[in-house]
Amino acid sequence: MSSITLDHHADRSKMAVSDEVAIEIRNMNKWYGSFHVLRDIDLTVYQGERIVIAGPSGSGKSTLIRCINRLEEHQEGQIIVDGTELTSDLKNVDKVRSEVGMVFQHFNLFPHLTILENCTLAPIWVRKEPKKEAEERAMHFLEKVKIPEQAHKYPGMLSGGQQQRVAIARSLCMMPRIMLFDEPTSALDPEMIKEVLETMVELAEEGMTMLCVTHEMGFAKEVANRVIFMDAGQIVEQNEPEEFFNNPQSERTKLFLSQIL
Amino acid sequence: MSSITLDHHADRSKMAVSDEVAIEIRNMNKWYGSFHVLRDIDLTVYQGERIVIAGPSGSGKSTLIRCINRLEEHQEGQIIVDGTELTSDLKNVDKVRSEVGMVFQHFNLFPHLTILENCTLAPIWVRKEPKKEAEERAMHFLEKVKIPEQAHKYPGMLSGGQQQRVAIARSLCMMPRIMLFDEPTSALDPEMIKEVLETMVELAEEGMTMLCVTHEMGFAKEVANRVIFMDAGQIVEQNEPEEFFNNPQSERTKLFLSQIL
Amino acid sequence: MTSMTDPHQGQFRLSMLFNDTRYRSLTYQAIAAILLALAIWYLANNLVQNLRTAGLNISFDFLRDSAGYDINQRLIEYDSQSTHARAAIVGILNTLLVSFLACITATIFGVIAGVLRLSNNWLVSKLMSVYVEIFRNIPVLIWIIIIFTIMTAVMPAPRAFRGDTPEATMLLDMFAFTNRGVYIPGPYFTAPLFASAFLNWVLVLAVLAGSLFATRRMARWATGVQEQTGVRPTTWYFTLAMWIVPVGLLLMVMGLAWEIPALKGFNFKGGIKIGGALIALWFALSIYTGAFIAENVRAGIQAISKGQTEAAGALGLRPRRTMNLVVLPQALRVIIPPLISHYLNITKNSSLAIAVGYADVTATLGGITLNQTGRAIECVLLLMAFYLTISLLISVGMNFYNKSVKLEER
Amino acid sequence: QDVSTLDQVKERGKLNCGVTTGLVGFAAPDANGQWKGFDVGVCRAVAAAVLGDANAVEFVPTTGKTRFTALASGEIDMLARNTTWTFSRDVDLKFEFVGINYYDGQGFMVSKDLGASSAKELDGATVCIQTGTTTELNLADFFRANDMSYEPVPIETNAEAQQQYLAGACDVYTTDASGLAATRATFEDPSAHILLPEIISKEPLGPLVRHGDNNWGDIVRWTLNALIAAEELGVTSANIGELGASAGANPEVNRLLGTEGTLGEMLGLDAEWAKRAIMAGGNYGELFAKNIGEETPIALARGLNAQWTEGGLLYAPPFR
Amino acid sequence: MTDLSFVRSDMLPERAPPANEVGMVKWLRTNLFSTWANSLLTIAAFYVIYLVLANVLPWFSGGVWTTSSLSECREVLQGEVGGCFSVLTERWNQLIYGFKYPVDLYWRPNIALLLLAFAAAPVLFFDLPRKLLLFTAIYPFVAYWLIWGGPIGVPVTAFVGILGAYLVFERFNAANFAAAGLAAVAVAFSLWFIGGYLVDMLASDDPLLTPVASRDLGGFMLNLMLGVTCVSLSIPLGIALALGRQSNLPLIKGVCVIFIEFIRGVPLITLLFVASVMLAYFFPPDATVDLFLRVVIMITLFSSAYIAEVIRGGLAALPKGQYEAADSLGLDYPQAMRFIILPQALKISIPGIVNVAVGLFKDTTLVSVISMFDLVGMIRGPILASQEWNGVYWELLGFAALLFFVVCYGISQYSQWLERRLRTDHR
Ligand SMILES: Nc1ncnc2c1ncn2[C@@H]1O[C@H](COP(=O)(O)OP(=O)(O)OP(=O)(O)O)[C@@H](O)[C@H]1O
Ligand SMILES: Nc1ncnc2c1ncn2[C@@H]1O[C@H](COP(=O)(O)OP(=O)(O)OP(=O)(O)O)[C@@H](O)[C@H]1O
Ligand SMILES: [Mg+2]
Ligand SMILES: [Mg+2]
Repeated sequence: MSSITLDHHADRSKMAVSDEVAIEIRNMNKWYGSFHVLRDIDLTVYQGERIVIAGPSGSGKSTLIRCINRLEEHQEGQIIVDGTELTSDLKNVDKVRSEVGMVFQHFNLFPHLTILENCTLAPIWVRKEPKKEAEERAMHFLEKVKIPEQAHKYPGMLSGGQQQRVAIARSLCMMPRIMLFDEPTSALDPEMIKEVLETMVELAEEGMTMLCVTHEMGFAKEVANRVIFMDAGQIVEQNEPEEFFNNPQSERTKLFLSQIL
Repeated sequence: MSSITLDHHADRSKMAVSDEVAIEIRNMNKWYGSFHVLRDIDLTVYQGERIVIAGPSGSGKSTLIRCINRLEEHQEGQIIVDGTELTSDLKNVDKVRSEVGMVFQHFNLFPHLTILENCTLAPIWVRKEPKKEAEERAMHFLEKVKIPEQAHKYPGMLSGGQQQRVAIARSLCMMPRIMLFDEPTSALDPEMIKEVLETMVELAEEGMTMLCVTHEMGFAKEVANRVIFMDAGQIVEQNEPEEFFNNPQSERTKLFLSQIL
Repeated sequence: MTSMTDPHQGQFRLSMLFNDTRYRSLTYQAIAAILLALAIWYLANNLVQNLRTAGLNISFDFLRDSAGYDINQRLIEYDSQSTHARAAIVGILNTLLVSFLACITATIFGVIAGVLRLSNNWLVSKLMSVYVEIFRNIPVLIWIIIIFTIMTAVMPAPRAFRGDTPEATMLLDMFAFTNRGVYIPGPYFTAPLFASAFLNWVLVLAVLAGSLFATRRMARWATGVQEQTGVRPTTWYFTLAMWIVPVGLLLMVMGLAWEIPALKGFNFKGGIKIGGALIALWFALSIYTGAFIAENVRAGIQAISKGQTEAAGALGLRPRRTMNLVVLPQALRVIIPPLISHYLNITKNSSLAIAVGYADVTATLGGITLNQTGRAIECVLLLMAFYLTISLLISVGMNFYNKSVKLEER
Repeated sequence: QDVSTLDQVKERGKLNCGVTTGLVGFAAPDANGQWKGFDVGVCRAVAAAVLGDANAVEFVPTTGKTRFTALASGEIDMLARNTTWTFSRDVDLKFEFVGINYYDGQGFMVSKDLGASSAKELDGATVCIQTGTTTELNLADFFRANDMSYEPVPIETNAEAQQQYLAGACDVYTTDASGLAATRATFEDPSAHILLPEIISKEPLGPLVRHGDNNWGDIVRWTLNALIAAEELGVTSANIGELGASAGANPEVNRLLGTEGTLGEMLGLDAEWAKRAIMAGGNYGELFAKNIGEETPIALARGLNAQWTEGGLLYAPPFR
Repeated sequence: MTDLSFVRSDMLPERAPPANEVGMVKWLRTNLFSTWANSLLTIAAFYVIYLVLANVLPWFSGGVWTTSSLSECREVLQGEVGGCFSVLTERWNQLIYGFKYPVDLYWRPNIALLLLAFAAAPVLFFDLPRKLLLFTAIYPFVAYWLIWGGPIGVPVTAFVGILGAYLVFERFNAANFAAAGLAAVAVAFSLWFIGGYLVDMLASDDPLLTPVASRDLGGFMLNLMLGVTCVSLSIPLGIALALGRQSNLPLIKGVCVIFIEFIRGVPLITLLFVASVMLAYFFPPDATVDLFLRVVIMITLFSSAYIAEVIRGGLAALPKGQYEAADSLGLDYPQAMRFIILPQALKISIPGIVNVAVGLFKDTTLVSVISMFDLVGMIRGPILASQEWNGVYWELLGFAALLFFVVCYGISQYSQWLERRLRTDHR
């Protein structure tokens, strides 16, 4: 696995972690049919934390973060996001989703809308913002991800890295308090990976709560304040990055790290 | 252009080149409509030679090797393969094709036949071999390309690298004296490129006459005993690999090498 | 599985009907069910009311009554005293007959045109495109009418064959082409082995089936030899003999003779008559659907990438072998599913028989029976049930085929 | 029936009258799209009686297949199409035939050069039938009874049947004799075709309505009877103005024309209903002469359709 | 072994190919006479073309255009070969408009047809400014008024009802989709109800445009109207059915599947029978629905099932990520469908829909079987049976074929163009 060095070094001291709980997962279990994909997950994420989730393929990383904004339903246990419990009550689901932004591996931009429209669609229709306001904020975030000049192009005309940055901006426009990233860079070429990671580092510096599934260990070392290692649907080990990388406890983690680094 | 290092190093001393002529091309010209795609090609290939053909895109490399087994017709000059001249006489074409194997960029396996059937189809129907014998030989070559266990699967179930190795085995089953490769690795992922190139190196060690269009300069350096550089439909330069890479003569070659290495 | 997810389990609120995923789907379905039931109730109620005011009822008893009308084209025994049900069956058989014939010829037309459209002969391929475009873009009803009208208007009437200097003559003194249909010699036996003509024909078919079996065996033997020695023995003359000799002998023993149609009274008598309506419908459906099938065949063959042919060529396979061993097996997977839906279309389009007076099921059950009995609802329901059954059967068969040829992918 | 047909018609201001899709002389649109014909005359008479306007008719062309549904479902108020009065139609299909406006019978037309002079000579012939009437059944019965065989060619419309017949695709064309005459009249050379003398069935044709609304049935029935009676009584569209102005010598004429008695009121109409019906297109005889009589190309003789006083079957019940 | 090294000092210039490799000769050789079998085919093809032309050309050039009956035509021709095209000129109006549409009102359908081009353009060519869709939206009402005439209040009321429903829906959609939908329906019906009153009250005895009954429609105009109306009505229905078929609510899915499979399993003509002989029983006793409307209902149901299948294909072609992205942004189902899924799915489906439309347009000729006088019905019925033109087959049927060919071929060329364009479109 290649490890990219970022030009823009994260200043970890800037990133404060509060005591407030952002996400609380208790004893959560999930099955696909009869396949037990997540087992007894217990996880507390504090406001401002930046968590990297790693683990072999199929270990349930994606499923875990997809449960957090209810793209998947869990069957047992509780997930409480910002004080709202995720149940089958749609009101709660809507509330949680407006607090949580998500960035996908394949960007999933809407190809028939311009970049700007991509970014303003949800604010206008979900948050009921006036169009003008929504557009202004969208431009603000597009500047933040450094592509304001592309605002009127269509996604198909952008490179992968640019598209992923748009996807990040699109999520930010909903002003989420928590951002979920599911392998945001794994579909990108190396140079583009860098662009996107840098954007994420900036976000981290602003204190955004982040959960990120990634194989970019460089990013994990530099930005995360906790690394969670999953295997076979369970959290096997979690620790601060230094400890995690230099001194892994479990056998599985060791094996995994030996392969990936 | 990435350059792959092969684990299995070719032992060039093993590969003998005889004085016997395998392919002789004299003053060959070819047009597509009124576009002059091959110009005055003169080329003599000896038994056991391993020739790499390089050159910018559109320079006529593919066309040249496709002329050799008459997938394309030339309009002027002569092509003599193993003593048989390629004319519009179908007998001769058949003869030449049974002497010459070809491996394509996109493998072109037959998706409706198993790997084994892919390999035995031509021996049974063209060489009229008993099925059993054909199958035995097919298994032999499949072992050689290290996928005997896939024999009863369908091509769609194999990875790209495996498919290309099947394609090589399929050609070998016709016991050709000459093998043509048209960018055999350019549709593959890096790890798979390695697999395929190693198979080709083994072939080279056994003294197979090979013409290979490729951009893998590592392969050229290690295996070829001649590199031919084409541009605008003509052979611009040919030389031994050392000389070719270290000391290119023509301006165009220099330019090309500077871009590619 | 015990659910710990939902602490509010006990407190059911009305808003949960719309906001809770568990109840919402039930709510929506309940609403849909109510709306559906209302709609059905409304229609049914109207129907009942209308029938009551008209003093009618729904009953299929009329099927047992005698039909009272004659049908000129019939595959089973039928006369005007037979029941309406039997008339419907005669119609169904006629539908199946014309559909079956049209499927075969449409396939032939389609395959020829599709292959020729890919021919490297510029003129021929253009000509085939013209055929395809012309037939695809004009309604099939117009084709049926054109062909039928032209046939009746241009072909001679039987009376044209009469007289000392007739305006029309029979072809080879055996075939008569009239505007009422084509009359061809009909075979019969002078020394039949069974009294019933039907059994004799069954015997002939049995012998043919035997030949089929024998040739199959021989093909398998040839394959075996090829697998052993690599060389396939030449068998075509054996095959030919196996097809011709036994059946020829049988026919000779039974004294096969031909009844030549001859003009007697108003019409030709003797031999076999293929009615004009049948021919027109058959031909129109074939040539119309053939244009669609041609497109399929072309697309199917083109879907096989050039790389496949080249690879086969590079292996030394001759073009004909390449076609048989590489291109066709793959192309068929692409061609057959749409082909089957074209067959279904033929069956459905054969209902236009009514425009040319061919007695298919739409014309008997949905036409004369409906007129005579006034049982519109019952007749139309039966008619739809028939077509639905056919199309369900065909789509079941198609799913079966699709499953069996699905390419294994990674 | 909740609302009576009469009220519906009045409210709508138009009479929906089912006719054929086109049979010259009986009901067919002319070059200007105006419906003309004998059956059409009945529709107009009813419209005139009920609505006071002979043109307040919406003609709904129906085929053999659609006519009964159209009537049963209320799409049309009455059907004035060459529809044979049969037991099952009356009883089983629940319609009410209100009278007979044309006594017909199924006949055969052949081309002269066929040389046939009797239907009994038609053994083995190919017969074009216009489907959707009782024709097929009569034909089957006739050939069966005479132990002859034939090839039926069933065809939906008169137009196409005629075309097939002319092209020689069938030897014989059979339908009601009136229809045959009407069809023959449109031929380029009518004299090359003859109608065979046999009439193989009774085909009493008449207007019909749905069961259940007897008042409406009465209106249509007595409008038809008024037309017939008018001819018998010598009331024509020419002299009706004069006769209807005031009560005259003949009390039945007076009752008919509303100058005496309250017949109109009993029907739920006004006194002059019959007068208007007769004025719409003339009495029965006038309608006949104008549309299908001997002066017209169709050239039908009165025959059975003459008044009973002249040896025919037309016999209107008394108006009293 | 010789020395292998070789360096080209001067580059070769491009040369012209040998003479037999270019130009006419080469073209003929490769395209017409490459093998002897090919040469045979070529000759056969030429013969076929010759036969067709030899028969058609004199017939066409010798055609007569001005007589008023077939017998006159024959007199003019005097045994020469030639078509009797005068039937087309003499019966032109009937062929195009049917035999009952008032002659002095022909300008109305003509204008409607012309406007149709403008209304359809923004739908068919999505490069055109979206504003033009406004005209498309009012077109149906204008066209209705032009063709049927009658009080202008009727189409205006219909339009106002729908406009009101739309506005209400837009207003409340953001709050609650279902409620907005219900409110919209309620508004539409109340507006129609009030409008109906007003129209009845205000209707003058002679409205601006003379009313024409729908059974007076006929000829090719009828085919066009049925085609356009049914296709445009069946698209929304088709979308609903396609969404229903994708739904995870078993009841709704089941109903949609049964409906679609049922409709696709029976021939259109039996559905037309339903319209002509059966449907009347399903309407309330005192409501008579005219045949045109019943036929429109049945054909619409018919084509909506086919369109649903096309749209289902479009929906299936969308990556799952699009649904997930919409979900994760908090868009609810109607919003996701309206803004994300349908715009993309429909765009992919347009070529398929156009193909269904062509098929449907061809199928409108089937109405002649239930005695409506469309183009084919006119030819089979009144014209061929008339005394003057009994026997003019080729000309009439050829004309019908030509009309349909021109329209259908045009549309299918459009759909192919569109397919090519969508394929190269940025995605
Ligand atoms: N919709 C589904 N139905 C059934 N099984 C599923 C489904 N989605 C995922 N799975 C299974 O659940 C397991 C966990 O999947 P998940 O995508 O969460 O893994 P992951 O850790 O994200 O892996 P990767 O690194 O490959 O993305 C896998 O074994 C996968 O096959
Ligand atoms: N069938 C054809 N008809 C016309 N021109 C062709 C055809 N095939 C190839 N050409 C042209 O001939 C030239 C040589 O093509 P060729 O495929 O041999 O190039 P190449 O050296 O193999 O390039 P690449 O590295 O891209 O494969 C190119 O300019 C190409 O556009
Ligand atoms: Mg994952
Ligand atoms: Mg190439």
